Amino acid sequence: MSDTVFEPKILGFLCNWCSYRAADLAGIARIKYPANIRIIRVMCSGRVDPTFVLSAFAQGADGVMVAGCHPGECHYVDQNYKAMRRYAMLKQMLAQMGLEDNRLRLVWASAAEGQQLAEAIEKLVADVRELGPLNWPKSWEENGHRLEAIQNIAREHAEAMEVPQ
Amino acid sequence: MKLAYYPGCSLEVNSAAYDVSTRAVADVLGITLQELDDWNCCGATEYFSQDELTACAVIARNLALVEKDLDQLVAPCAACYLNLAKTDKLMVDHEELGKQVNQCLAAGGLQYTPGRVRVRNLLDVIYTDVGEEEIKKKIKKPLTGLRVAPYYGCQVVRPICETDNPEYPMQMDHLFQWLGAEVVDYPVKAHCCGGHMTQISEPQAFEMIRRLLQSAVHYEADMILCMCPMCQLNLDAYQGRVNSHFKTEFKMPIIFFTQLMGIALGIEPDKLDFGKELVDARPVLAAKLGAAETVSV
Amino acid sequence: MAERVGIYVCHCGSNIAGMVDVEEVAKWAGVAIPDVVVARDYKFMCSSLGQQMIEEDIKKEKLTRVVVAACSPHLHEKTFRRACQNAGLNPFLCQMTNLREHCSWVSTDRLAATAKAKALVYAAAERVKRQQPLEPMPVKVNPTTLVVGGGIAGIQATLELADAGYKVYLVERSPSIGGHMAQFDKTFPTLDCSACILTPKMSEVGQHENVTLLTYSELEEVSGSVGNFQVKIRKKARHVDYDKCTGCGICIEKCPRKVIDHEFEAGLGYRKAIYTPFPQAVPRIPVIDTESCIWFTRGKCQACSKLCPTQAIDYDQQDETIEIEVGNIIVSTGWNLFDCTKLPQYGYGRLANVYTNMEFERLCNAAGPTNGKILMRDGKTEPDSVAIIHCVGSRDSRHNEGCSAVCCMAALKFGHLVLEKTKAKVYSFYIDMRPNQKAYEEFYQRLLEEGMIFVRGKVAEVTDAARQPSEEGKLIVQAEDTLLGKQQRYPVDMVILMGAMEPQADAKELGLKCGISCSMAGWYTERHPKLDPVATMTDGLFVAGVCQGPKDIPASVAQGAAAAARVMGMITKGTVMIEPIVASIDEEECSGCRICNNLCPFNAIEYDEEKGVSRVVTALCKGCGTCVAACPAGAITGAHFNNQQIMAEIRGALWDAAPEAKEEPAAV
Amino acid sequence: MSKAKPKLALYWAASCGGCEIAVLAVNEKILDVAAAFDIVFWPVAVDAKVRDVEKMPDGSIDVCLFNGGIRTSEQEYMAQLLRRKSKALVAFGSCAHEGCIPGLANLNNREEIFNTVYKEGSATQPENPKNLRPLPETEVAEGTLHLPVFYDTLKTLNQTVAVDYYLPGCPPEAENILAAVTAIIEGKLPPPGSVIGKNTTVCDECPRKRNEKKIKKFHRTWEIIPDEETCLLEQGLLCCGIATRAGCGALCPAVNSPCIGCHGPNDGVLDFGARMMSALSSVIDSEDPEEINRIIQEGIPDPVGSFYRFSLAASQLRRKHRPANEKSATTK
Repeated sequence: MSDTVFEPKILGFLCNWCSYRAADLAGIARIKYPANIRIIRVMCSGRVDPTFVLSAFAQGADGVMVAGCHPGECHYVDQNYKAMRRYAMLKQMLAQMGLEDNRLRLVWASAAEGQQLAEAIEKLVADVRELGPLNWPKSWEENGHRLEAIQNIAREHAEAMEVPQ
Repeated sequence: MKLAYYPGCSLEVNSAAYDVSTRAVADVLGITLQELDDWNCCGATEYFSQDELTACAVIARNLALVEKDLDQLVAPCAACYLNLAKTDKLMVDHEELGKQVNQCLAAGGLQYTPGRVRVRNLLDVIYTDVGEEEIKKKIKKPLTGLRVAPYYGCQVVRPICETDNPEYPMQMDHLFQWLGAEVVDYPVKAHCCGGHMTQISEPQAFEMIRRLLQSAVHYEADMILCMCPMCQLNLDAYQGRVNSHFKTEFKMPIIFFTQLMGIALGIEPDKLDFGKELVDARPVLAAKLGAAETVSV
Repeated sequence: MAERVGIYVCHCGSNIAGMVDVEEVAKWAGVAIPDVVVARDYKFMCSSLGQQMIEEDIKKEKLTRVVVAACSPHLHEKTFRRACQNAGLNPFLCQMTNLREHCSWVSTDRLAATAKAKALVYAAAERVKRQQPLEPMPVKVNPTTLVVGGGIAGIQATLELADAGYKVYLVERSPSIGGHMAQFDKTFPTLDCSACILTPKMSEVGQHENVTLLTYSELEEVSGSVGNFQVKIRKKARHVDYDKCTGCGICIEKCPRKVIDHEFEAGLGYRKAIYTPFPQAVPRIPVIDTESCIWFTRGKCQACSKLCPTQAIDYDQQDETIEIEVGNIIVSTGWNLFDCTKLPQYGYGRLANVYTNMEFERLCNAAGPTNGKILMRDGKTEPDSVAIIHCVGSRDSRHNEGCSAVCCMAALKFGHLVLEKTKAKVYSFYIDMRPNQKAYEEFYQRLLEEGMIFVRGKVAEVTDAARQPSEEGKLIVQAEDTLLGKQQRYPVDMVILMGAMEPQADAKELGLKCGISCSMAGWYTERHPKLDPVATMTDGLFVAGVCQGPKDIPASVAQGAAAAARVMGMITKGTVMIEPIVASIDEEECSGCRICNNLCPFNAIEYDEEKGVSRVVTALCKGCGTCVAACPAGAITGAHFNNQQIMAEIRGALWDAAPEAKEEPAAV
Repeated sequence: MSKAKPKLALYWAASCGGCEIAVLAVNEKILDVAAAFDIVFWPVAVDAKVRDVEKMPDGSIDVCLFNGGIRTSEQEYMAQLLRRKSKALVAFGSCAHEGCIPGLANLNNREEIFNTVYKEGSATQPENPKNLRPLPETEVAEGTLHLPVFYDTLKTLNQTVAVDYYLPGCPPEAENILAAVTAIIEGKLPPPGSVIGKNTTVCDECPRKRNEKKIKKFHRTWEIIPDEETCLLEQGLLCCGIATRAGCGALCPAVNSPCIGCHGPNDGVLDFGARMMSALSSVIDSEDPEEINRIIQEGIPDPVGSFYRFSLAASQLRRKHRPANEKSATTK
């Protein structure tokens, strides 16, 4: 494990109009960035439900990016401001849950900003790589005594039942 | 209202009238001015042209001296105000500079968090914080019949100008309208007084001073009101030289706006340090405000 | 029943295959992803052969879902949706995933790119299984159109539509149509008389059988959506009966109350308390200015009422709100002049002979207050010298960052008029000359020849503070001539400030009513700055003229006509298809908490007080999904982007991420 | 011979016991329950031993009302046992359903919890001068004594065993219990996996006047006395009624107190807290990131406690993240 480089898995929620097109542009311009990000298209950053972000972390993502049009330039007038507000709330909550600040990022990228988006992805990947794996589901595991203890109870009860009444 | 107070060197000597009248007016308006303990030079214009870090460090020391319970500092002198405000802004805008300045301050056991103290100019404090309503309540002797030319100069309105129009400031105009004076709307009120040109090239400096005096005379002002020791010095002390240079006969009293404001607020003229100006303002005041009892010549 | 998914991985020549092992991805997908029945790779999926392959598979393998792993959906989503439709599969059951722009082209490591491609395909497959068939919705288009704003752009749009045989309502706020153009004297660069070319169009509007003209009226409320808008318009009380008045003008002549005309005459002339803004006004029905009228202010007079031959004066008239139904709306609300007193260093409002450009238009207008004579404020003296200052309030970060586009040419026009009508010297103080349309540069050259003096530099101040006897009594323009590199003082008699064009003060408010957004500068935002310049983000709403951004008369006319053409396209088609990617509220689940009510910039969510539930007006919904994400009860569904679909996509994209904590076998 | 009465079991795991009281709060109707069912196991009220349950054939209990989350090995054992023995296992009350208040301890691990409870300086320390801690195994002369192992993470019932029905509430309201039990008696149960109750939110039952929402400042309950007519949320109070399943009759808003969300979310909602956060942040009335942050920080200092008061253990993240290098506290 220690001899392989940690390759974080990052999920990106990109809005259809600006940031997804910025990612398209990055491709067309052959700008390179790490393959760690997997992009999910939504119509607007305002569609990004905090549930999605939490779900990504709960399913093993090491980092999440939410990207939208620049404030004031939203295709849907001002819905990216709602994304901004949700992000602020989510960050606050996730800090309390022990998530490092650098694992979740909100990025504004216009359809012309392929380069900027690529850089933001690169930065996020680098930052998450530095933090190491998140592996949230591992937080739920109990230590090995759990199974042993239940079996103990089962065994004790079985033994007790064998005592003639 | 309580603010830290930075008098600066001019207000201790040649512009003592500004200091005396500022304190007197502040007292009436209910502004508590708490003078900085052990303040030092603001660096005038020279420090900044020599070395930015040194200048900032010297000036920031004053900011660091502002008591922890105060968050505003008022400096009546225009140069002091600008230097203090500029240093704070530089430290806020340039994090690295802020760190370096604080390293310098640390040598003296001091520390300053950029942006902690809001540096204010005196006119703005009176105009904005005290405000029209309060000021009008405190008028004892309206300045009816007196024609005044507010003169702003440069450093209070440029480059940092939070509340007034930097090209054509109006706060002092409004203030003296509230106080009952006739304010002349003369076009050179934010033009240059010549500054240190008096030391470098007298003819040029005299021409600049002449333009200001000429315009005030043209608009039939009785006196020019200053908010900067440098402006007051140039217009007042060099008026005689200007007259002989241009063969003119200016006899325009140049006083600090706080002095005249003091009269309107009913402060004894003696307590406003009249008579230190070279072109005596008292005869005009006596004539216009009908007031032997107002101003003793 | 389990879905039958087909996966199609495109090589795109070597564009994808060069960095992603597409054969491997396809082979793996066929085995690893549940419900996949076909997984193929192909050189060019978008080729007709590629499409044919998909179509055949749909029929032969009875596919119920299709994933195409190729390029950006912005490029070929339509292609593959069509292919699916050809084979009888609802186009919304096809999902594209972007292996080219988002994977092969941006990656450098073949292994990593292939792994990423697998995750993207897995995500798309999980998503597509939950996609639902959707159908675009047809809506009938009402052939009547509303034009808001009766300047030249609105007039043009109105006439185009009316001449084509369609009914138009033209709403104008002031008592007459005509707009700013009616105030101008000449138009650049041809120097046609503005009134001569405008007034025929105005009267055409006034007389057109297809036009209902609603002047002195305001747009109050817009509801409904493309094809079927309901609009409330408030007709302000004119106090003159529209039907009885013949426009004879006796009332105006006899009205004893004279007031300064700040609107049409820009404060330079007078009008009566009962007035039409100008003699050629359309309609010629006057209005009473109740704030000035002696009867309304002091309860005396009634001269107009007594002398009106048709008893058309009605002091008791009230504002009236009417409701109309239209299919499309063209907004052409124009602009406002920058308040030049905001630049006190130029002395406007303080120095008598400093004029704004609109004042000067009136000053040199033959029908204006000086009968076209260029005179100073005293009304007698001709100026010996005139300074024209460009970019007053425009190209200025403190006021309007943008360029007002017309002032260079208007300044040249003024220069020409001054040179033509007086013996004065004319200076132009400019930052850059921008005569950038047909025959504009030639006009500039003409003015150079005519002797207009051009000084490149921004003016520092305009003052009356003379320094030399030669400056006494003059306005001195202080500016740096940047071509000479010198500060200069120019004593002149008259100064004209070329004030910036600004959005109407209530542009944002009107935009909100209709669902048009404003740029940072306050101009209405078009759907696309290059390719869709008169449409807006709200279907059925179009913009024309300066309200969309500063422009000159020809450009405004062109936009007016363009907007009309777009509307005619809609009318001719008869129905519009509405995208099915919209939100909907399950009324059973909605508890009427009203969280969503305020979230829609298109006003697509309405609240039913009676039932206590919120509802999405499908035709207004743009499908952004913000309300879907915000609904605390999970009662709003976003078609094609619903929670199940996106959650499945997340699950698929993370198929290889840390597995869930292993549950040990039960011990009991 | 008359038809045998259906067999009923009740059990209490990690919870406060309020749910047990709630069963009794059906008042005299309890007699109907007693008459209709054969109560085979109910440690609080009926004398039956675990051993008796163990002896029952699998699936012989018709309905088991299980309240409380799973915090110890013993509770897990009981959950597994009752699952095996019962035809219908009902997660009864918020603790079994969503983890409830005990689930908020998922912001800490066992070590931190024990420190709070047993360490020097803690409230209970005077009773525990030697700083003793419960150990799973203690050797005494007679042999080894066992205590249940205390887990790091509290789990909900369905994170431990399969659950057939959920009866929400902290505790479930008497009339809802009765309705559920009646449904069981009459065999009119909803499809397995359902939450028994309505599928609207508390707003549906709340008579307050609601308007479009814009929030400039969140208040904590002690900061203001809210107007009794208008929506509490519009007054800046963190009312969870917008996201909380109806069924209680809007009890809390009726006494001028904001809903705290004990019934959990509606059907199809995966994460109660995420829904609350999304809804509330959407209506914050600001477009300035700094102001937004200030509004949130000043008004909602404890977002997890505010939005996941009842549902942290059932949320997608379930607990505070434990870094890989954190000592998984062994109890040896």
